Amino acid sequence: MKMVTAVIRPEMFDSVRAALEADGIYGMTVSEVMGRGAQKGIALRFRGKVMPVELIPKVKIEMVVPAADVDKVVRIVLENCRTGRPGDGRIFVLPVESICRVRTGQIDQADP
Amino acid sequence: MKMVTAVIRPEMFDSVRAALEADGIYGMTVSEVMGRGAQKGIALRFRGKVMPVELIPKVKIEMVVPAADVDKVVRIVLENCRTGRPGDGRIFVLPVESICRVRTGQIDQADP
Amino acid sequence: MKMVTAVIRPEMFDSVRAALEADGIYGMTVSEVMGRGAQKGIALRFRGKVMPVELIPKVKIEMVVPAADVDKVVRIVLENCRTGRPGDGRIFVLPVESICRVRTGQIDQADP
Amino acid sequence: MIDTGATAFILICTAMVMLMTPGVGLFYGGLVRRKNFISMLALAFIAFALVSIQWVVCGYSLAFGTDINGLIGGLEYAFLQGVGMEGDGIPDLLFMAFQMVFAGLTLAIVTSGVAERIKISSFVVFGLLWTTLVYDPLAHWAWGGGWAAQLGALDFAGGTVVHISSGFSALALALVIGKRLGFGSHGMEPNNIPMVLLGGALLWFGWFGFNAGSALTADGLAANAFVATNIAAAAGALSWLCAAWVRGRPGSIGIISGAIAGLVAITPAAGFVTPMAAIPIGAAAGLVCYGALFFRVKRGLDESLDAWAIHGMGGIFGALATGVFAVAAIGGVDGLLYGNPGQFLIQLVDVAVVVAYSFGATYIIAKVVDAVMGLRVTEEEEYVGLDIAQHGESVRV
Amino acid sequence: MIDTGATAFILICTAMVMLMTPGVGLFYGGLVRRKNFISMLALAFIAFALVSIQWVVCGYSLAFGTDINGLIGGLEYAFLQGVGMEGDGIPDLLFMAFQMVFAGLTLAIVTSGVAERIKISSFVVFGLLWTTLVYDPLAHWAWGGGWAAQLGALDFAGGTVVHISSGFSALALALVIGKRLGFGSHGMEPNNIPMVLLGGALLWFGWFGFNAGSALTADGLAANAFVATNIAAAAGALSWLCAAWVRGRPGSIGIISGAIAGLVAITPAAGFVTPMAAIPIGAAAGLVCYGALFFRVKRGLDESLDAWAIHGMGGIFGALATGVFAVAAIGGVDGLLYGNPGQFLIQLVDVAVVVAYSFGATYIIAKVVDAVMGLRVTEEEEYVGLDIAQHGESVRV
Amino acid sequence: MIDTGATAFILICTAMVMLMTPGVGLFYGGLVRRKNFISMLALAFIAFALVSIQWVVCGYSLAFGTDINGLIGGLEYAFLQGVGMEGDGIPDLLFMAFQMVFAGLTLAIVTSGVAERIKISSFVVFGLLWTTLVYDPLAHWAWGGGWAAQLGALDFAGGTVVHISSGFSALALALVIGKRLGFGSHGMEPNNIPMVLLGGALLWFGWFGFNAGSALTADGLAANAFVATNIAAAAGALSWLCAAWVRGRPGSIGIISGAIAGLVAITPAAGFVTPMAAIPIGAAAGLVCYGALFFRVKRGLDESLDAWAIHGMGGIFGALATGVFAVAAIGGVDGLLYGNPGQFLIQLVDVAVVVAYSFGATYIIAKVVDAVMGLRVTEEEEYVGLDIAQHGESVRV
Ligand SMILES: Nc1ncnc2c1ncn2[C@@H]1O[C@H](COP(=O)(O)OP(=O)(O)O)[C@@H](O)[C@H]1O
Ligand SMILES: Nc1ncnc2c1ncn2[C@@H]1O[C@H](COP(=O)(O)OP(=O)(O)O)[C@@H](O)[C@H]1O
Ligand SMILES: Nc1ncnc2c1ncn2[C@@H]1O[C@H](COP(=O)(O)OP(=O)(O)O)[C@@H](O)[C@H]1O
Repeated sequence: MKMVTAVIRPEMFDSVRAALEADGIYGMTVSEVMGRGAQKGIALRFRGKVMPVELIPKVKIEMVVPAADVDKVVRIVLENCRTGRPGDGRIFVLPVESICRVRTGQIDQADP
Repeated sequence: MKMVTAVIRPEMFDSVRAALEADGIYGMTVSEVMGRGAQKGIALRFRGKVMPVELIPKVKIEMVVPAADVDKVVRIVLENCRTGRPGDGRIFVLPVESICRVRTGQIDQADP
Repeated sequence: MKMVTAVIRPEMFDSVRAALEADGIYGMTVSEVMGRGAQKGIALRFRGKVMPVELIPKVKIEMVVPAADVDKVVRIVLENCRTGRPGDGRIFVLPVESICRVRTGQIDQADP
Repeated sequence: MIDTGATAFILICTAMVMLMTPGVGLFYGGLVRRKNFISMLALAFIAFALVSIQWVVCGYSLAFGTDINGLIGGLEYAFLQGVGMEGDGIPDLLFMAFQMVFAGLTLAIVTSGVAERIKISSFVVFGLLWTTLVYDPLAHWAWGGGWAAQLGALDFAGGTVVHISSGFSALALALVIGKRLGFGSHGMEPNNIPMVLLGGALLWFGWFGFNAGSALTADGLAANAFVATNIAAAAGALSWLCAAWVRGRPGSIGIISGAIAGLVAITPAAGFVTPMAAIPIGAAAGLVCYGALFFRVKRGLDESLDAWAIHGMGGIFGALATGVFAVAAIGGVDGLLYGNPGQFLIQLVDVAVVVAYSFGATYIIAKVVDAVMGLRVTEEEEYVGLDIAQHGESVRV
Repeated sequence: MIDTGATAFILICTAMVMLMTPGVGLFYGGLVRRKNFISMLALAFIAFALVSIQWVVCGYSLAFGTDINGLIGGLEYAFLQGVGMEGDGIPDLLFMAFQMVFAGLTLAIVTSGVAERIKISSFVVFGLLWTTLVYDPLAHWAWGGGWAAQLGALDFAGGTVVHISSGFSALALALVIGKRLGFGSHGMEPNNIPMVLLGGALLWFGWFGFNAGSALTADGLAANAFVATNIAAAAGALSWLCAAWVRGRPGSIGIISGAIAGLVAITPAAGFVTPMAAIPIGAAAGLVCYGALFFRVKRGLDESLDAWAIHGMGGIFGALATGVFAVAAIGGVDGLLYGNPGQFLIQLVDVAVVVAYSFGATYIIAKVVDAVMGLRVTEEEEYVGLDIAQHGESVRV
Repeated sequence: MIDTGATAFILICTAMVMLMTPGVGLFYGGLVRRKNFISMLALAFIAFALVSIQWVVCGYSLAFGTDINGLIGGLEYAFLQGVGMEGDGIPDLLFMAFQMVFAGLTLAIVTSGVAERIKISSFVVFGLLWTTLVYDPLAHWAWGGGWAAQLGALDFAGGTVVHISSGFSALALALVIGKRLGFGSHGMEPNNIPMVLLGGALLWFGWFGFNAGSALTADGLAANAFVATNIAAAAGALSWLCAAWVRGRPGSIGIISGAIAGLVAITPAAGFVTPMAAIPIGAAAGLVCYGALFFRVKRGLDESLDAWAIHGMGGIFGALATGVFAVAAIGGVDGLLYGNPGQFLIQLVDVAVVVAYSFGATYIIAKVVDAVMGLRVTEEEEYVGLDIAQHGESVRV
């Protein structure tokens, strides 16, 4: 299992949620975060001065999926969240050792 | 060391917190999140129509514990958070490479 | 790549942010969390009674950085967030398998 | 003859009392779990809207129509027939409106008893029945020439009609609908304390209109009621603060709860007692309600927004205190302290009947509605929260 | 002669209407995305401050100065010359102030059309032009002795001047400035529904000052307007609630939107119709505006805070309903229902002209400002949100 | 003889001023860090409750009792003896209440100086001492027949009594209690700007009651004060906005701070100057306070909610401006601009004495309380935040 963590623009969330669902990815945990990118935020021109904006609201989606699905999830996020402008976000993939469904207590070990 | 991440019902938080403490697990970082489960949220019947609710408030608890304690933590969460109804949540276990206590600067490498 | 997760006092955030930037670490995802430490929160004396405070507001910073930079990041956080009093926080380092920049779609595999 | 000063005053007081309804919504909304914040606010608005229509259709007439056996008013004012722009001091329409906002507010307080678990549809039905069968008769008894008025019971601004009735009705409702899932074991912390305090501030503000406006003109009596109101609120806030301090940390919810306890207790008394009497009344009310709250918690009753403890018990205390502290120089009637124990007895009878009637009638209405259409949402809906389940909305994290 | 009762009433009503402006800010601020919450509140404050100054400099005189060809007032009251502490019933200065808060509020409603994408600097310029070239003439026509008043058009408290004008101007602005980036594809959920409801509560509260205060004294007519106002709000809330219920879950935003629809519709009518007429007027307004909202959504128009649907269409409906339900016993004029179809025609003409003028003139002003300095922020700023981009501030997660 | 219009007006004004106290709480609560939001609101409520009781026990008498050497009033009205329902225009009790809400508000403003670091218990003791030893004498000097009144100093609604006193007292307190831990190095951003703006809106609203109500009747003078108040607020908001714009982005906190600066400055003047004079007064006040704020920041003073910069310096400016712009046609006294430089000198003396007394006396009281019981929480409590440490409550993330 892997945890795919996508940090994206808040307004893209609805479409990516729908797209993931259409492709069978349901489980996700979502939180609102603030982000600073490699570009140190977006530079705004204001009355002639360029002012970097430090922290910008983002949405973080965490999805634990089988290793085999990682590419699909990444692709869907890319398709739905890319504007080509700074601030589009990042996707991180982290290893997960085991996952347990609280309702049943059933534990999935990591993929072999 | 492992990071045990539990996403649970908000109302269960108090009892799981107390139970963890009773068993010597103190450190935790808690955040409020929204979640969508494998069931695409809970289906509500409303005026005859079934309406899936997409995102439901959850509490996320992150606990970094020695590998040996993972089973205990998972067990305690299971015991305190299970209602048997959809929405009970998930527990993820992720590997942690090192941990540092800011107050002392002391660094624990991962378990051998 | 590694994910360095620092859970720190909210008031330290500005200085650590500036210090990281000064050392070339820009990318970060920040969220507000509640934390309980190994000391079960800070014990407050109140009208003679000692009352443990369970959950205290913290800021969580997640930074995905090349493995080579981990020590630098940890050092900067330590330098800026340490007061020596309980509640200074923790730094966790987790392995990251891959990272993708949504804007370009470019994927960095984990460090070799 | 219309007096412009009196009319100006009561017009504004009516608006201020209207603002108390969203104030109650914010107050309760902040106290519940976040997943039910919108629900509590929406219930307040729904209560107010329903009663606004019910009142002009029949409620006003039931309360203030010609007395029938001391029990209820006739229907001659139904649909506002004969309620016009003329009047004695203030226009009749305005008196009607001033009474309307009281009725709306009272139903909003009652939502306390079903917080986080009521179906909207059932609340609509229950609310219409309750306001017609409980509130309207009580208003008639006290202010419309009913038996309590004939007996000489004192209720300046609604200690029995508004507070005892809403408090005990909330309790009855809570018993019928049952405890929230996980009550006692799950954490159920207030989700937004600043909104509780803001809601409380709007209540305090509106209460000036509520009590001083009950003089129905802008004169010395209104000023007396105004001052007594503020003093009681302050004394209640401070006494609850102190009580909570002794037991631990003095929370801000306690401060505002104490203020509301004081405001409730002074409500029946404000036009009958001196301003200085508001200090003991308010301070004692803070302690009485603080005690009632602990009693409720100990008994494991899930009337957790404490309409019973604060409005119900505060209302009883206030109604009795009116019978103790009333002085003829202010409102024309003396109480126990000024040598008229009879007044205290009258207050006691009034309180007893109102407690019994509002608890009993509400219990029956609630049981009937529950049997017919079910008061409560499903377990799933309750877990998800009424914001999503009933309104399809949510307060974002 | 100054009447202290009337003066007291209008002083307080003026303050209450002032409070509606931040009420609008909260209402809209809660409806937009979080990154623009502060921006909506700030626009409301800026609108109010700008108009406060414009009004005493020239706006009041343009609206209420000696009539010039039925179109506009003269400049004799510029800089408040001759507007003093004396007056007829209430001081002239107070009448000026009461009108000022209306003007400020109206501009705040107009911000609906440019939500989440306007440059502050352009809003300042646009706002000054709009209030001078659109609001002031409209106020003159209806209340300053202009052609509409001469024709006998009825507008008690601003159905045309405030609501049709702000609604259609918001629509024109929205068309000129264009849709928000990602409109239709990105999620744009309200960020803070409790603040929407609180803002709505402040509007409901202030509206009593708005409508009842338009009687300009504290008498039976003010009481009539007050009661009609509350009834229409309640009826609108309930009719929208029911409509939304039939289609799915009844959201709280719908409840408050329905209340506002009812309030808008009763605004021109409150001093001309009976309180009971407010039930059909309010209830129908809820349905009309609910329908208008769906029409707007279907047409893909990004006037997403719905000033057009609620204020614009609600205003049209209310102005026409005034021509239907007016009755001489209340305001001296009969409407269609009481055998005076001519009044309905007059209302129709008034509505048509005001719709055309406010839409057309606003469209032109917006185009000009856009051409000269650009109405809209850059794409980057829009993505980041106006709170950060325009104000350098943000609402923390 | 009681005038119902005047009484109606002052009753409502009193309620409006009461609402300013939670308004201050919200304003300050939004400005501090989240961990102290509840604390700031609670301090406002505690301040108001304490003063409500202190005022009826002795405060009112100290301020308005028979003058003793121009310094303080006698105790004949202690416990409201002789303060009854009769009066001249308005009931004596009402005058007392109107003055009470001023006193409560003033102490709430003073909490600015100890934000995020005061012990509740010490605040209770300090507050009682401060209101008795600082506020009550100042009120006596200006309005109770003390030396300033005898000298002819003008203070319509509390420029010296309320604003200079609270601003300079907050500064003295801030100096005694010391900077917050980490001040200057740690981030200390406002936690909830919409609540700052809502609090500011309630202040603006309540200020109409504050200033216009100070006419003590509903007449032309009240209208003059009302209009001047609104104009000054608008001018202050716009001038601060412009100043901030020149230096960078115009924040919303600046807009509302400018409005409050304008409101503070017009407070002593509202009943003595023409409405048009409120434009220069308000606009200049915005700039003066903006400058004072930067001065404060540069000096590294941790009086970070800026009661000193806005209330203190705005109050000084306003008191002097009153001496400049006063005109006999409005309030019976001419100022510098109308050929009466003496009035300006009187204002100068008044300001100087009030600044010195309020700063000095507060400094001493604070030092004494600090020595006896410690003003400040422990470092641990400060890190955790007063919400948890003092109240056991918290605003959830
Ligand atoms: N190294 C990183 N570690 C953690 N989060 C990051 C990192 N880099 C970027 N992010 C997150 O991704 C978001 C978008 O990054 P940004 O650089 O602005 O966009 P883009 O990559 O499209 O230019 C940031 O706001 C931040 O939340
Ligand atoms: N694959 C997943 N990745 C991340 N979070 C998940 C995943 N599946 C479930 N969750 C989290 O767990 C919560 C509960 O899931 P749900 O399926 O509703 O409950 P249950 O497993 O009891 O049926 C979700 O709301 C979501 O926050
Ligand atoms: N084992 C843990 N797992 C996750 N988070 C932790 C853990 N221990 C501590 N934390 C986080 O670090 C914060 C500071 O911990 P604390 O023990 O109070 O400080 P210190 O280590 O300086 O004594 C906590 O509030 C919590 O958010």
